[in-house]
Order: sequence, then structure tokens, then C-alpha cells
Amino acid sequence: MINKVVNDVQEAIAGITDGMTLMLGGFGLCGIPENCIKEIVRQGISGLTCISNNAGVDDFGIGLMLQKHQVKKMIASYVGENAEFERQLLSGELEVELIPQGTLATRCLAAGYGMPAIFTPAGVGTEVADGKEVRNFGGRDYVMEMAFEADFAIVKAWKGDTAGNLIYRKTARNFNPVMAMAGKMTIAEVEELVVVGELDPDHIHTPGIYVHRIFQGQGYEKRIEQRTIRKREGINLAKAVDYAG
Amino acid sequence: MINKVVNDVQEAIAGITDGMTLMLGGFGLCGIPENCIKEIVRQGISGLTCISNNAGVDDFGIGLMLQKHQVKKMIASYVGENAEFERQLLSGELEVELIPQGTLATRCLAAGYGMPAIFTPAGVGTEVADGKEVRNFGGRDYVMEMAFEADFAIVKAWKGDTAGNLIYRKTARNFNPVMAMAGKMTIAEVEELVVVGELDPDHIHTPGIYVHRIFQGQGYEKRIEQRTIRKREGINLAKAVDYAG
Amino acid sequence: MLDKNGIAKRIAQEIKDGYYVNLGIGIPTLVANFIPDGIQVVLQSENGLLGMGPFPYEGEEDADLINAGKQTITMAPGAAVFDSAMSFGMIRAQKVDLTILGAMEVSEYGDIANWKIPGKLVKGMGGAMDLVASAKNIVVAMQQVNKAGESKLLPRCTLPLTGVRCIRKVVTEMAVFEVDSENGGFRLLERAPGVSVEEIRKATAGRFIASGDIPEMRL
Amino acid sequence: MLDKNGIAKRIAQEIKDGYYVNLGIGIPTLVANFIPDGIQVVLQSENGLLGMGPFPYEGEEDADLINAGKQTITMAPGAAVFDSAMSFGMIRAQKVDLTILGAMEVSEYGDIANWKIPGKLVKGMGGAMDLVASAKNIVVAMQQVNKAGESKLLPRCTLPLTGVRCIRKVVTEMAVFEVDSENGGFRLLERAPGVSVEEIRKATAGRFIASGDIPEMRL
Repeated sequence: MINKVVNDVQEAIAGITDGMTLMLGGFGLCGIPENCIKEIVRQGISGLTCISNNAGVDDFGIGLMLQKHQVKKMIASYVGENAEFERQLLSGELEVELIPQGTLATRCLAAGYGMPAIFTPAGVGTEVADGKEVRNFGGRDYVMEMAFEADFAIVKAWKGDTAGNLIYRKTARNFNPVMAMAGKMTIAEVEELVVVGELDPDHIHTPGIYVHRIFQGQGYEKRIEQRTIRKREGINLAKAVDYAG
Repeated sequence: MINKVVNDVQEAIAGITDGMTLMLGGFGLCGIPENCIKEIVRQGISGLTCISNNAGVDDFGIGLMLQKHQVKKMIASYVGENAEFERQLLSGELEVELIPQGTLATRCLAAGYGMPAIFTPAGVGTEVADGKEVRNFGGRDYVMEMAFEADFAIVKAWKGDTAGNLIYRKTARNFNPVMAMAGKMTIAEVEELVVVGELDPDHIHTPGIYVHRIFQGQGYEKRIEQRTIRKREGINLAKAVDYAG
Repeated sequence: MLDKNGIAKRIAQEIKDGYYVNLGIGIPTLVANFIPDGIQVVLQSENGLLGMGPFPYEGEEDADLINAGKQTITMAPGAAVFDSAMSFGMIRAQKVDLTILGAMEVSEYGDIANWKIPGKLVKGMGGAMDLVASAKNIVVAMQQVNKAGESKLLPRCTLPLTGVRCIRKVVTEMAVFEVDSENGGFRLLERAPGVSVEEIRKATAGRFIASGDIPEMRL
Repeated sequence: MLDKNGIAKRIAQEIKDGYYVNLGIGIPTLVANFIPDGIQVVLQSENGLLGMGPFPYEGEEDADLINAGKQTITMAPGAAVFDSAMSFGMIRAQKVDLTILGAMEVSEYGDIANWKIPGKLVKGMGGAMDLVASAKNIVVAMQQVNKAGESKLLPRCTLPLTGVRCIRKVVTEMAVFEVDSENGGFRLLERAPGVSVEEIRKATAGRFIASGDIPEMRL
């Protein structure tokens, strides 16, 4: 099996330079490549175009890159919860392209599956479709959206093996598998790195062929953005606070 | 959780009638819905259009349906290993549409992902592209292929739960997950049916939302089409017969 | 007038046994609390989960398990996790039976605006554009009037659109409407307890349709 | 003249360390036996497997574990299983470094025909059309002449095409050719042991290019 292991985060992100386009996995702060983001911040690589569903929060995730003005353009579906982001956007320092979440995911899938474009109904009749080809199939209109091109995709998995096979945990999966497929170069940081043979081939979410470099990350904070809980029995709250919906 | 369990194979295939379009999972004889095929043969439902990568062998799989002249049209990528098939094809009894294997898979995916059409380079410049739109993206030509429409998709999984979640085993996965997503009505037969909660949510290949009916199949033959083996140590055969390639 | 829980309670009546349901952020999230006993539903969270359960008990929060509102959650037995492409794949393929989401404005033709106020609020559409473009059955939970007392049920949306001719039903603090996207109009189906047809008419800027006796909601 | 194993042995030299390789049915399958020691390759089987291992020991065959030729196989440590859409997804996205497959005919422009003989043989293209349309690096393993002694390296293919201008290298029982798909021509790179340039020229119907000393293959 081909060995994809690199020694550390420095080696993992080697080759990422000013002005590149990066994809970053995660949804909110869930399943984000914390180690790589920190190292990109430390190295001060700038002028980056970042494709990621969200832009982190003020002091975590991509928010850290925004604070240091490393991001030239953000391509995302939802960018709330980030005051510095909003400031840079309104002041014109930051270029932002907002696209529907499903379109974002499917443009990654298209890249990973070698499909140059896809059709989606999302955004038909809205400003998202401005300047794009709209085409009718079976009486419904669809926008044609192009596959992404990214120099590097950076993803976070739960477990990975030395051949680059990845397994994600719960909803930390989110955009990571589709972005892992979409990068010209894909970097995976994992909580636990194991030797080949330890992962069940039937359980692998991202086959190693899509991963170019893998390393075991350190000191994961795994911050929670909205800590919602229900009380244990005995305190009979209204059912209203019991359900996440 | 919504219960998708039906009592038996009769109930599972209820509603399949003459002239319908069916998708059948499997690759060769690996991972085929043996129980449902046998019941369709027993009931003599005819005039069917079958979408499946292969057409079985003379006495197993879709070959059984061919013997009883139940198939009007076969849409497949490879139809060798079946003398009766060839006879019906050459005599004009059977209509056949051969399409590239990746196109077959991706047209299923498109249906399951609500995309009306996809672009693939497969078949550009060949008779497969005749009459189809060919479009250039980034200097390369692609054929536009349409999502499949199937009345029923019939798949075989290893384990399934009462909510319709499916897990496949080894390369018996093949076309089953993409076809499970593509049917207007999807029937899953499984080797082992368990109650909800027994399958790890991270290991599920087909979420139950795509599955309408599920049942535990019986008497799986799981025939092997090409039994290839290597000898144990002591008999030192040429390396040539040792490798599957 | 209904409060938020009242709106959620009324919308919960739209849920039928065996439905897969996607609940948006805000009032729609509350709907889960009012799903009638004995009705089996599966909640889809578009970040990649089918079978969302209640919030976790204190101390059992898992950073790897959140919903589309980024809240910590649990999984119900029979849950399945998948990636974002599959999540929106099943949404586009109309496998989700009912979508409930909030809105800033709805037009009498069923257009919806809920993602942007130019120059003021630009948080993004998240999954809303995919949901409204694909779902065959969308119910909007919203306030009928804004803080200035102006109706948010309009002849035409004034804000950038999220989707066109996609909304079938609107539930507000005052009423339940069916949207006539063919001819344009908000057809009044039910009144909130104690609210008159005339009051609702005044709070509806778009074409208002009310014929015959309009029943009160049963909550 | 090389036998099948000889052709496979020569093609194995095209495999570099760290390659992901897809091997077609027939001679290409034999290539796996000649991968030099110390070279790490991962074999992709387009029915949905990365990391194909040797055939199983007798009694250990598993009906759920086959390759694209429907042969029983094993998995190497580090193998991964996936569905057919992903399998051809990674092929289309050019993640497979080298594709080796058989052919009935190859043209001097790199066109290939290998799936159909009208009125005679209609087994289908399987994954061949996807592979030749997508792979950036394709080597064809084939016999240079048919049983009637006619060359299968042609100016134009006579059989229905599998792909257009896609073949870069051809290895036969007589020679190794590079295909000049720009100007058209089979550029002779190596001769099989004991075979002369003149013999190869006679067995090549398409434009034949041979300049300077043509070395013998090292096997």
C-alpha cells in the first residue's frame, strides 16, 4: 500500500503559497482541520481564496485566518456568527461569494467525480443564477454550476490509515468527504492514525486514492458553537426545551 | 423511526407489473437480489425493461428472467457469459442498450441526487454519443447523459434495519447503493434484518430514506462466476497464477 | 395571537405518520416538540443526519454531533450519517416529505425571501435555497407583520429572493394560509384563536382570499 | 516473439512506485505478477475496490469479493471498498495513474476498438469506454496480428470505437510503440528479443515510424 504519511503539519501544508485556492472541510466548527488552519495562520500565508461552508467564528477556525487578513475571497454558504468577517465584508476588504449549501457540496462532488458541471434547481430565479445558464429538463428549470478547482483540499477525519483511507465520526463528516475528493492536492489530518489493515475496508468513507498527505493532529479543541442540552429527569421542563428539532 | 419492513418477497415486489422499468443491483452474480428475481420469475411478470450492469448467466440472476422471455429491453454495460441472451439479441427478440459502466452508475447517482443530467467524457467520438449533446468544457468534450427513471429499484444488502438503513459487504456493494437511491420505489432484500439501533450510524451505506420496503431474504446461493484460487505453500506454482491482477 | 410555540404547535399538525421532515432554524426547530404521540417521523438535518434526537443531557454533549443550527444534539435509534453531497442529494431528489422554514417575506405567488437584507444583513442562504427549490411540500413559519407593523405577506417580495413559486403554506401568529401560486393570493384557511378575518385581512398586503366561514385553529 | 506473460512482463516496467493501476481483463491481469519487488502499487478494480490482493487460497473464496473480471480475489491490507459511482468518479477524475487494457484494433492516432464486432460479438464495453476516455496514461496490451496474419495496428479502426485519440503506448508480442496522436503513427520504441525492425514494419498497417537504433526489450 502506498504510504501517504507526513511527519507533521509543516510538511503537510508545504506548497501552500500566497494566492492559492483552498478547500476547508467542516460545518460550523464541527470537523474542521484545526491543526492545518493554525499552521496556515502561523505562517501568515495570504491572499487566499477559501472554499468552506462557513467562515468560523471570530476566534476559531477560518475566523483566525480572517483576523490576520489572510483571506482575499471567501466562498461559503453561511457566514454568520463572525463579527470580523462582517466588518471586512462591509468595508470591502473581503470578497465574498455566497452559494447554496447543496450547490457547494455538489460542486465539490463534481470535481471529485470528474464531472465538469452539474445542474441544480437551487437558486433558479434568484441572484444566484445571474449570468449562469438556466436549462429546462422535464418542465423544471435548473442552473448549471461548475465543478470547483482547488489547489489544496484540507480535511479532518476521525481515523485514518497510512494509505490515506479516512473514516469520519458522526456529523463531523459533513463536507470533508466531498472536499477530500476535490483537491488537486488533498491533506488529511486525523485524530488517530493507524497502520494499514486496521480499518475495515467496508467502513472507509474516503479511499486513500483521494488523499495525498496524512498526519495525526494534536491538541484538538473541538469547540462547540451552540451548547444545547436538556435537563435530566426530576426537573420537568417544558418539552419545548427538550428537543433539538 | 419509520418501519419499512414487509413480511415476505411477495409483499416486497407487490406493484411490479408488466411493462415496468426495473433497476437491479449487483455486478455479475455478486450482490444480486436473488429472492426478488426468483419471485419475479415465478410470477411471470413480463415486458420488463431491466437496468442492470450485467444480464446474469444462463441459469442464474437476470438470466432466469431472460429464459422466460420476461425482459423486453436490457440496459447494461456488459452482457457476455449468457448464451440465451445472445440468441435473443441476435434474433431480435430482445432490445439491448449498451452503455458505459461509469455512465450507468452515474445516471443512477444523478437520479438519486435529483440531478437531471450529467456530463461524462465516456463515449465521446463513439456510437454511444450518437444523437446526444456533446459539449466542450475546458478544452475537453463531454457527452450529456440523462438521469435514469425507474419504477422500482431492487437491491441486495448484507445487513439492514427496520428503518431501511443498509450496509453492504465487500464488493457486493457495487451498483446497489446508487440504484437504491434511484428508484421511485426501492426494495431491499438483506441477509440479516436487525432492529433500529443495532447498526452504527457511521457505517450505513444507504440511509433508510431511500428505501421503501425491506425484508430478510432466504436461501442465498451467492454463486461464484469465476472461481480463481491460488495453491497453498508447498506447491510452488508460477507467480503467474497467484495474482488476480 | 399565537406565540412562537403556538405557531410551532399548529405546524406540527402538518406532519403525517412516516414523514421525513427537515426543520429550519428558529420557530421550525420548536415544531419537533409538538409532534403528536404515535406519529413516527424522521428529522433530517442537512449537515448530514437522518434521525435527529433530543438535545443531549448535560455533560453528554458531543462536538462531533450537531444539527444544521450548530446545536449539540443526539441521534435517535436508526439514525444514519452521510456527507453533505448525499444530504442535498436526497433533498433535491425530493425524498424529504416536508420542509419547514422561516421567512422574512413571502409573496402571493409563493416566492420567498429569507437570506439577505442588502447593505444590512448578509449571513448567507445556507441550505435554504436548495430546500425551497427542491421540496414538494414547504410550510413557512413566520410573523405576519414586522416590528413596524407592516405586513410580510406581500404582492411581491422586496428583498432578494431565496426561491420562486415554492411556498404552499404559511403559518403566522394570526393565521394559516394556502398560497395560490397560479393566480396569486393568500387563501385564508384558519384563524388564530380570537383573531378576526378582518384583522388578518388588514395584516395581509398581498392579495387576500377568504371565502365562507373561516374556522379557528384547533391547537 | 513474446508470449502473453512476456507482454505482461514488459508492461509491468511501465508501473512506477506509488501508482494506482487499473488492469483490464486478459493479458493486463497477468501484469500484476511481474510488478517488481519494492514497488508499491495499488490495484483498482472498477467494480468498487482499491487494494486488490492475490487470488484466495482454495476454500477461502468469498462470493462477495470479486474483481472486474468476476474472479474471486482477496483484499490487500489498506484496501477500501466503494460503490460503482465513486469507482468511476475516481477514474473520471484521473486519480488512477495507469490503465492497462486489451484491444482488438488501435489506430495510428491512438483510437481504440475493443468492445464490439457488429453482427458477431456484442458483449458490451463494460468500463472500457470510461477508462479510455478518462485515463491520462493508457497502455494497450494486444497481439500485433490477428489469426489471419493481418495487422491490428491500423491507419483507422474498422470496428466500432471505444475511444478516440486516447492510447499512448502499445505493447505487442513483437514490439513497444508510442502512438503519435498528433501526426498519426506508431513510433517503434523497442523490439521483442530476436525480432527485426523489418518484421515489425511488415506487421504494422498504420504509419510506421522507426528512427535510429531500436533497442531490444530488457525483460
